Amino acid sequence: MQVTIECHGASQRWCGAERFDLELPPGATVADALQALAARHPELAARRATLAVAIGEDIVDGARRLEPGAMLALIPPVSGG
Amino acid sequence: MQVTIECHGASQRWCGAERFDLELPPGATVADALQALAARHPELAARRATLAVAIGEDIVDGARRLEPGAMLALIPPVSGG
Amino acid sequence: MTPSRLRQGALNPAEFLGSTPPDCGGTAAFVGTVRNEHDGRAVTGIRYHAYAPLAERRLEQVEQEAQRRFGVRVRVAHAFGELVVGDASVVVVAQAGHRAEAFDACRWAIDTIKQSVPIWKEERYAGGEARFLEGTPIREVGQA
Amino acid sequence: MTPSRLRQGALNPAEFLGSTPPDCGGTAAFVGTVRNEHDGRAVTGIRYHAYAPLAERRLEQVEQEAQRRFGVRVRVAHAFGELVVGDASVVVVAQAGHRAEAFDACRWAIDTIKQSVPIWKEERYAGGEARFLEGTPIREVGQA
Repeated sequence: MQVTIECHGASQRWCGAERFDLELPPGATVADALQALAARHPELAARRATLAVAIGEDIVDGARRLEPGAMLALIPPVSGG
Repeated sequence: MQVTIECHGASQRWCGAERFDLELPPGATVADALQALAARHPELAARRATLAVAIGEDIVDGARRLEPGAMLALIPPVSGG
Repeated sequence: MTPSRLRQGALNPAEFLGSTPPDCGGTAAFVGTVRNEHDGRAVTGIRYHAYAPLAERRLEQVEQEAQRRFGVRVRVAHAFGELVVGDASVVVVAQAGHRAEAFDACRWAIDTIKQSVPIWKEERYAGGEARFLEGTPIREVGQA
Repeated sequence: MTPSRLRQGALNPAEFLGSTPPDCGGTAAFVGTVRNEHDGRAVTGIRYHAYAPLAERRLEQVEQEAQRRFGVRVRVAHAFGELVVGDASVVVVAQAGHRAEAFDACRWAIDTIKQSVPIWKEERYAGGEARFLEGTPIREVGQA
């Protein structure tokens, strides 16, 4: 199945794009998606512990199972204000 | 000699006027002026410990000797803000 | 010429938030307004009395001492005369590099104004009565 | 309809100081502006990025949680997009009966915005370079 990754803040640099699609096996979780991204993007892998993922208005945890077509927003450490 | 008393805040109520002249012996001090006021105005006498006196831009202490025609501003506890 | 820090009638807080210097990252501001209630009584307005020569000087000293203590640019202003509920009676604006100093300086300045500036509140109540509030004996600006 | 709390371009702080409710005696405000310097480098501007769906919600939660904790009405707004030196990026206004709660709520709200709202600073430097700042891992609004 396919999901979309939306990269915010510095995660745009780590992944080299603001938005792209990611192919995952059916039944994959948020953690699986992060694992797949970390395997391709070493800068993201190094910062994985500080990275959150949002779907819509919610921060989701690694166990969340993904729907096909889901949009995952990568939320690196924030610096507003 | 004569000095002028300017009453601010609640001291207007204690003295029953906003401004009036006060007759003092030559060489009188700020403390003498307050003593004369306290003798006439019991409400002021009761609050004398919390009352300050200003001449122009300065708070003055009791030992300050008065010039004839001096203007003494009575400064009761303040409540700005 | 710097506008007076002691002004007749309600203040306009927006006037003090106009522009920030380029090295300012944080502005903390305080605006005091006339409330409709005090100690359970309905308040319709407050008349602020001031001893102007010393009040002006003390307000200026508050700005200078805040700058000295916190390294922060502070502007203060206080109203005198008749104010009604909702009117702004005092404004403090502290512009700093970072927010911690801005907050500290702003809070120090308003606390100091209340203790060191010869201004008095005469509250007006719904029934028509008026009363000077109890205050605090005046202190020097630098005095703890 | 309430205007959005997340807005494109510099904020106008005066907009948030318009009127105070009659039971408000103290308004504390904080305005964050773009500085011309950071870590010794000359800054020309900051591009603020936001993840809008969550940022809007979190800004609203900051207002609600401030009200719950401090009993104070708080309004917050944050800019996104390109800002230049001197532009206002964030505004917090806390209206309370008295100044202590107003300051506490205002300070809590700006501290919480910086930790809980998905917004990122991309600083632009005099030489033309740009860089995302290091931040802090995002937290829930209520989290200490």
